[in-house]
Amino acid sequence: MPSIFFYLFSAMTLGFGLLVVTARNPVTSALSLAASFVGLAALFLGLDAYFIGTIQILVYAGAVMVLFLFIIMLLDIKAEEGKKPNLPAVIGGITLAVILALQITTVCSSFNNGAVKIKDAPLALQQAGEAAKLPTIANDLKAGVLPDTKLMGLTLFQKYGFHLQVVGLLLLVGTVGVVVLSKREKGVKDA
Amino acid sequence: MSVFSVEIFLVVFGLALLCLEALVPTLTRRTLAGISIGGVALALVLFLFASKSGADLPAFVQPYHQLDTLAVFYKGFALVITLLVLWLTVESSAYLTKFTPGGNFSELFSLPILVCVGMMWMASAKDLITVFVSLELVTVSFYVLVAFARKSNLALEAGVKYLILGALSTGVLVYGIAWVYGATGALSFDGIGAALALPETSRTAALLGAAFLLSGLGFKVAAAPFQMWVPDVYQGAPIPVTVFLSVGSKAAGFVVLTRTVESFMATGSVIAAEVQGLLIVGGALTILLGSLPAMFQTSIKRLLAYSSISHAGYLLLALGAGSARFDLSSGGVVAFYLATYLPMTVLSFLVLAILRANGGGEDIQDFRGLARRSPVLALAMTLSLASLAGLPLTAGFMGKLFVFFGLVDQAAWGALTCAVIGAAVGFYYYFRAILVMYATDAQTAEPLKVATGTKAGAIVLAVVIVVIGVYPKPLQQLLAPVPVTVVAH
Amino acid sequence: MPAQDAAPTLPSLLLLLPFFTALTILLGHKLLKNVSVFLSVASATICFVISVLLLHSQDSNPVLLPFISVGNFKIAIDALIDQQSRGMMLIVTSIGLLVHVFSLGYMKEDAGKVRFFGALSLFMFSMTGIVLAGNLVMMFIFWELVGLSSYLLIGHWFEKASAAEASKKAFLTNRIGDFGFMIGILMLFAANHGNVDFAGADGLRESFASGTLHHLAASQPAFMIAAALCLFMGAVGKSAQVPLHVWLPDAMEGPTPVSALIHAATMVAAGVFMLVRCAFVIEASPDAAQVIAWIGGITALVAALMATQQNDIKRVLAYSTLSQLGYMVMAVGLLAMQVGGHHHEAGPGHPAMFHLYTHAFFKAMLFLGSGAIIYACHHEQDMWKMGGLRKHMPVTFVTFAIGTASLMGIPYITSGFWSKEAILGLAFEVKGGSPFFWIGVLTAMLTAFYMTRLFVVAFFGKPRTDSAHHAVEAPIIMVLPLIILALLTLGSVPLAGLFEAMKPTHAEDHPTVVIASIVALAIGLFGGLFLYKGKDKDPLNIKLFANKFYVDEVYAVIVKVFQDAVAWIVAGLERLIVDGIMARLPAYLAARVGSAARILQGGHLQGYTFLLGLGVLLVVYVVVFVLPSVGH
Amino acid sequence: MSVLEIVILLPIVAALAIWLGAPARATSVGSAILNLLIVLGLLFQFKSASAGGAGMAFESARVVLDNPAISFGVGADGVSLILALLTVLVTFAAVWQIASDKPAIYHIASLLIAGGGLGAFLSTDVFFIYAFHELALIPTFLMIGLYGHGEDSHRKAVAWKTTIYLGAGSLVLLAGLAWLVLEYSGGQKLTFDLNALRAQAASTPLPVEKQGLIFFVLLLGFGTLVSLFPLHSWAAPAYATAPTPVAMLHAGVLKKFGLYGLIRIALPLLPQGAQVEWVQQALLFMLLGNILVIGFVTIAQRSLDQVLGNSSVMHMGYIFLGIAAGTEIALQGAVLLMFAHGISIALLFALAGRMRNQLGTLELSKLGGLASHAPVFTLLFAFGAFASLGLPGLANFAGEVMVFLGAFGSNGGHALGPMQWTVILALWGVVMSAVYMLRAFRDIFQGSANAGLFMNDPAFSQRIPLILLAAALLIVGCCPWLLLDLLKSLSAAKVAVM
Amino acid sequence: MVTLNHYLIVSGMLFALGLAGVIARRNIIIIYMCLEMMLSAANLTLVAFSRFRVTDGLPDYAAQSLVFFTITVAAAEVAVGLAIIVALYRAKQSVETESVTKLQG
Repeated sequence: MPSIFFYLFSAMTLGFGLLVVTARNPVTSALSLAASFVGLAALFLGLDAYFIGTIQILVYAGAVMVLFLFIIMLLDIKAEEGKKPNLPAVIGGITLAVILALQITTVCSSFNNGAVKIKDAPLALQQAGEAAKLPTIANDLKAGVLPDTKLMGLTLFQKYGFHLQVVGLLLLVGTVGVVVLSKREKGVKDA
Repeated sequence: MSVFSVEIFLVVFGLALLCLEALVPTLTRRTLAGISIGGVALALVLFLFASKSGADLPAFVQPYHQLDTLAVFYKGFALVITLLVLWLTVESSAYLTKFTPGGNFSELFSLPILVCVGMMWMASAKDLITVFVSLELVTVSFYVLVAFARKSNLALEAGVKYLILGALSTGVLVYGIAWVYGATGALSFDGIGAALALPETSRTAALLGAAFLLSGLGFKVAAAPFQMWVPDVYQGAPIPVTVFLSVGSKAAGFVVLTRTVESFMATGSVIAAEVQGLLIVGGALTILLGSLPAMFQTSIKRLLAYSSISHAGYLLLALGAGSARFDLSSGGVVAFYLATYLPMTVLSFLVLAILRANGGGEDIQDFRGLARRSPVLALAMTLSLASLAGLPLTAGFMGKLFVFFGLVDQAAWGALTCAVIGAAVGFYYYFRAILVMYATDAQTAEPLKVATGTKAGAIVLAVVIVVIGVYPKPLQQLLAPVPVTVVAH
Repeated sequence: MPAQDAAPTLPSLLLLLPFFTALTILLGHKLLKNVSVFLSVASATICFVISVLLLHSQDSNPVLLPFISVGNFKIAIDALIDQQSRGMMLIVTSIGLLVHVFSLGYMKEDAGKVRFFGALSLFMFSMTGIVLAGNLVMMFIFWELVGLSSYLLIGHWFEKASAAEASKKAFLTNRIGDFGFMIGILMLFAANHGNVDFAGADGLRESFASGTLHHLAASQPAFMIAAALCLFMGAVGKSAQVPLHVWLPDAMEGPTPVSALIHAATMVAAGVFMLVRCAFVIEASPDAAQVIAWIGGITALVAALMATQQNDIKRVLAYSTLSQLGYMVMAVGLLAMQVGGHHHEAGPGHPAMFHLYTHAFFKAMLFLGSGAIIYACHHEQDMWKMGGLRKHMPVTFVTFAIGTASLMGIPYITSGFWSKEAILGLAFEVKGGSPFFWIGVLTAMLTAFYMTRLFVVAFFGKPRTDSAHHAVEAPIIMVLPLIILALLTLGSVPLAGLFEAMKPTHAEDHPTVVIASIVALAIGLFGGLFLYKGKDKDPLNIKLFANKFYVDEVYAVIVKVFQDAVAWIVAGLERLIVDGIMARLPAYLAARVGSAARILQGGHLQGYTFLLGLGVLLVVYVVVFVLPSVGH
Repeated sequence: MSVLEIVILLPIVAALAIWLGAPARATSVGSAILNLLIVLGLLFQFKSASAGGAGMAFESARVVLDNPAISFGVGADGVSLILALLTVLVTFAAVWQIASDKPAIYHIASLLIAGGGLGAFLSTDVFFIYAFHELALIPTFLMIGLYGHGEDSHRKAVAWKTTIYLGAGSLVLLAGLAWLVLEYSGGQKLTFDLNALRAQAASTPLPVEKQGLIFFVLLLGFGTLVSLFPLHSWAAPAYATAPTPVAMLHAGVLKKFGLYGLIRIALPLLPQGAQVEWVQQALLFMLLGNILVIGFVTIAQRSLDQVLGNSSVMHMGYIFLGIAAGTEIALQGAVLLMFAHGISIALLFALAGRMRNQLGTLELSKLGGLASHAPVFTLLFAFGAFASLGLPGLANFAGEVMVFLGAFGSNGGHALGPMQWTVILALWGVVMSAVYMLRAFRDIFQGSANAGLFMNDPAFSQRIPLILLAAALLIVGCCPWLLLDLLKSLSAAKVAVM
Repeated sequence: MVTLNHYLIVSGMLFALGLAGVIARRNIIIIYMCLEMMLSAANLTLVAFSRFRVTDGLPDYAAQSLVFFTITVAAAEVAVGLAIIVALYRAKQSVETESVTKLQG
């Protein structure tokens, strides 16, 4: 995608991210987190990771954010108006963040592969050999479109089927955990 | 029958147990405990046969799992510790009944089994994706387990702290994986090792990735400077969970760390020296940060937490300063050390649990007069503390000996000094507990009510400690580099 | 040879009999009360008989018992039988026997009688050991053992604080001497390649005559001087020479028979005996000999001066003993000077030994006499509280007179005269010996003076106290030894004929010497008579002498400083510095760091997250930016 | 199961039995006597069993680990046998004199310390030599911390100081041993077996400088356990505070472990190590600290337990002198001295303990005139006291004189090097020990009895162990060759210089 | 023209931003959001790398599947985490970090 969009969406991501960190009101934070994630999703698309981008929007900007908002509402958490922010923590956070960013940037600057322009790493769809077994995928490739989702699915279910099961187990454990942690004591009503 | 089928059996068994306790409310806790312990014990037996049989893994997991000596050892380790944890859960049921809503903690008999599976998969994982998913299976379950007794504010607080810091460390871990992948283009340990040996691999990028990755893992194994969560979480969590964390989770963390470090320090790796340096420096620091504050602790649980930090330090040193001079690779030494660490930790927590069950607290002073109240337990506890302190003729010494060998062999004098200081300070805080146990001015001298089975278990653990201490050969052979899965096909 | 076969049995009997007697008494004194007393006396008698038998045996050096043997290095308990040891043995056993007998009476009512006799036997054993010793280490062993027995006997009445202190003082002073003695032994041991025997092919004597040490003495005179003086230091302690003389007068706290046997006749003479045994060492280094002679001379003079102002009858005798020992030591030094580096056959007729013999008899008798007096006067020792005793105790009077005469050296009839002449003559002959000669003469005069004083004050005039008034002659068992000793004193010159060791060396004596000594005697004698005839209190009063030149006071200060001040300071510093640095500082640091590290565990989630982040940054910093530059 | 294994395990098993309820006194005394008899039996067989006393005897080994090769190997040469004899003698005396009203842990601790000592002395594997010594750490700690003299805070402090000091020392030692084993593994697999290590040392000796370094590390480690100046500040308070049996066993037996280690491990494996100039001079400096500094410190003490505690620190200096000299005579003297000092100090501590029980104080100023009440007691004490001030005829003298002779003659001839001057200064220490011992003896036993201080002689049954110790002093003192005959192995150890 | 570094730097900054929030905020829910931000930053890095490592003409989907798993796991974590936070709120009536400072030392 044109670099203008890249800058736009990165600005969006980072800007809303900043808002998440700074907003006094949790609801604001949650919403701006969603926005930031949308920007992130756009960046994913820019990297030709259409499936991941979609997932990002669906799962994160969608489900997870709703979950957050729901909890915020449920516990109806007030904005931190009265309290002034914990100053040392703020200062510490900022310093660390700055230093970290600097460190990463330095590394990037010395990272020779990092200078590769995106057009120098073209997707040569024709010569996609191994992956192009499935007829549909083969067709898409001939048509010169990246069958991202199909390839993703192929990888997931062919290569990482086992891991998929593990993650499923994980989600189950998560569910059980949530039940265990939030079930109320029988009879007892707690505020 | 292959080891993998044992794992599948455990998964099914765990899920079945979940359903069972959900669907059959009449099921008493005793039977539930019986079933789960029985199941895991069965799994352990099956596992022993499977590992002996030398049957290989099914083809479809072979790309992601290996069955080398370490893997087999750690899988067995996970099973054993799970078994012990379930037992401890039974022992500390009084506490759990008190602090769980409705006194219902039946999930504590099923979740550990799934955690166990996760650990077993971590033990044999061949690439970072497998590591990540199984690691997260373990971690997420631990979020639940730590906060399980949520009617106790401490447990809840521990849960929150573990959640936030754990999630943070996960983020660091993933970021590290990302960079390692970026630098090497590989996600499997072999691939990483191979790529690191190539000249064109970017050193700085690899180093950045390694730094983040090791930090993330360091958190799991309670290595400085990521140890700060350990005392709080160990103290707050229920005893069985604490044991599970300090032995099981630590072991799982170390097997991954071992694999990672082995790939980072593969022959010709461009970052080997840095990684080794980091391990040695971090190990020394961990020992100091673990043992020095321990001198001031009054809660046995917190004390043991700090001790587990300093032991993590020794483990890191073992990993970093392995010596090629004896039949144990540095990973082997780590495994050996953990094997010695298991019985002593479990034993000391067991005694603590028994005291709690008899109305005691977790303060050192609650051990006062134990020698009178139950000579056997006092002797067992003395042994385990001596072993933790690393006195010869107990299991704890052998591990320390190997570490010392490694350090001397690598001429890492600074780290050696720290190790000596840590051990010397250790004499102080472990012996404090011993002194209290034998003190004559106990308020209560009435004998402890200890079930025979419990007592027997304690004795067995004590015996194990001594046996490993005077006859380490079998254990060492278990870890000898020759793979267990020889021939067979 | 038959002599060799015969030899081991007799000496070993001589050595071990008293030992086992002592041991028996030690262990079984509860069971066999007075039996043990007679055991002790019996063993003394047997020993006497044996040493008489030995008189005519040939020289030999049999090994009695093994002691230490490592590789080629051997030290055994052996017996060196030669003229010197034969003579000394006779003195020791004969006087020992007499003292045993005397003690039967003297210690009759004493509660610790058994213990006393046990210690006596122990002493006999140790003394025999010294005399027989065939090597330096063995001599050192028994050297210390006589120290022990003297310690026990001085402290016999240990409830008395003064006795306890005196015994301690004696032992410690001797220890200081032995310190030097041991160094001397070590030096000879090292220089002679691990052989410290006297006799034998590569023994010391040969080695000095022609072997290694002979050359060493030539090449390394300093080493030899040091060795000789170190050995001498042992003698200084044992024979109570200046500056280690302070213990002997205090030793009079012990029962009088002990003073007679140990602190007059035998043990104190052991120093001289040892010096003569090791004469070859001293002779190898003339400078050392000079020093030794001076020490001896000074002791002789100073002690005599002190004696003139003592009132305790036993102390007078003690100081006279000191001064006579000074004579002997001086003689040793002088003879070595005369030999002047050239080796010569030591032993027969050494003037020092000669004086030792004669002195042993008459001084023992004087002490026993004083013992009889004290016994008679109900343990009164101040001579000014006596007087007129010649009527009450005639026998004692006569014998004491003989002893005094001999000590003064009444010409031609007393043994003391001959031996003193021998020494004075030697001093006269030796090149550069004139100062010693005059010291000798002066000492002789003083001797005559203070003995007259003692004699006059104690036996003439009227009884000054009623304890003296009611004094009666001691029982026969105590008088008998006196008589025998008196005979020996008179006869000890003719007796000398019995075996060469006692024969005076140089036949003719210079008229100057004789005249000088006679004049000295006369001055002293008449001066004493003139001053003290019929006096009730001491006309002259010289604080300096009465207070023994204040030596004890000075020593007391030194000891106090070292035992208390220095020790206290060192102890304080040790606690402060060593314990501080090695123990308390590390503990403190550990605690500090530990509690500092606890602050990290503040319990605040934000703090933890911050630390975690910081940790990550640090790790990144170290790994990415530090270690690569450090390299390996 | 070899006889030495029985000797080692007997006390430990007995201790366990008592902990699990066996009659304390009967069990401990019984096992002690049994052990005493066995060891005496071994002494008589030794010559025939060990090729005329030159080699090892009664050897046997059980492999415990392959690489690093560790095996529970036992065996005895003269040195270990003499120290084993010391151990069983002192153990017998120690457990016998434990009063019947004391808790069982007194017996348990004593037996464990004894077992540790025996194990350390009779093992032929560096690992177990080290390991068994540590067995005594906890019992000592507990006994001092719980049943020590003085008020609670004081004894706890002392217990901590002792334990951590010893613990740290043994850790340094462990590092040193690890280094040693690594250096001598000669490329192939590591071994802790002493004989194998000796073979290595003989075939491929290390460069002298490295030998010096390792020896120094070992010296620091072992030295701490033997209270080598300036690493000694744990010892005196520990012995002054510890309950009588522990004081007897620790000062008498266990303390000798460090010296044993130096003689048995350091000297044979690093023959030139001790002779490297800077090492030797450091050692000489330290041991003079022991003798002179601590000598003064001892003189400054005003209470018997302190005097004894410090004196036992001081006397270590002579043994170190023997080790520093490294000549055959000096070394054998050092071993003799170890035995002698063990017996004498144990005897003295036993008597001091009895005095403390009967009189309630050990302040010299408060005591006096006991000789008239308790002649036998006085006699026994005199044996101990005069032995420790080096009186001929009692065991210590033979050892000391051999050390002095051997050290002084170590470079042969007549040169007065640092070693010779050290010997001369050390000799002055003999005078010092006479000073404090005689003062103590005079203050306690001589003079007039203080009012209210009455103590009687021990009953005959209680005398037995004490008389045994005194007899040992006398016999060895008169016939040191009895023990020296067993020490051929030392001369075989090729450490002789002269 | 955009290079890999652009993405890396953006992700790095996002990661740092998240860390800053985690440290600076006292509201545990917001802390948790920031954690999610950090995870996503990591994901961005992964995707970027996978995109720039073209193997036979296609991006490396192994890395992308890791991203997929990360997202899933993150979701599970969020669920459990929020449950715990709810439990905390029930017990303490607060989701501020100040409410969890009992365990210390």
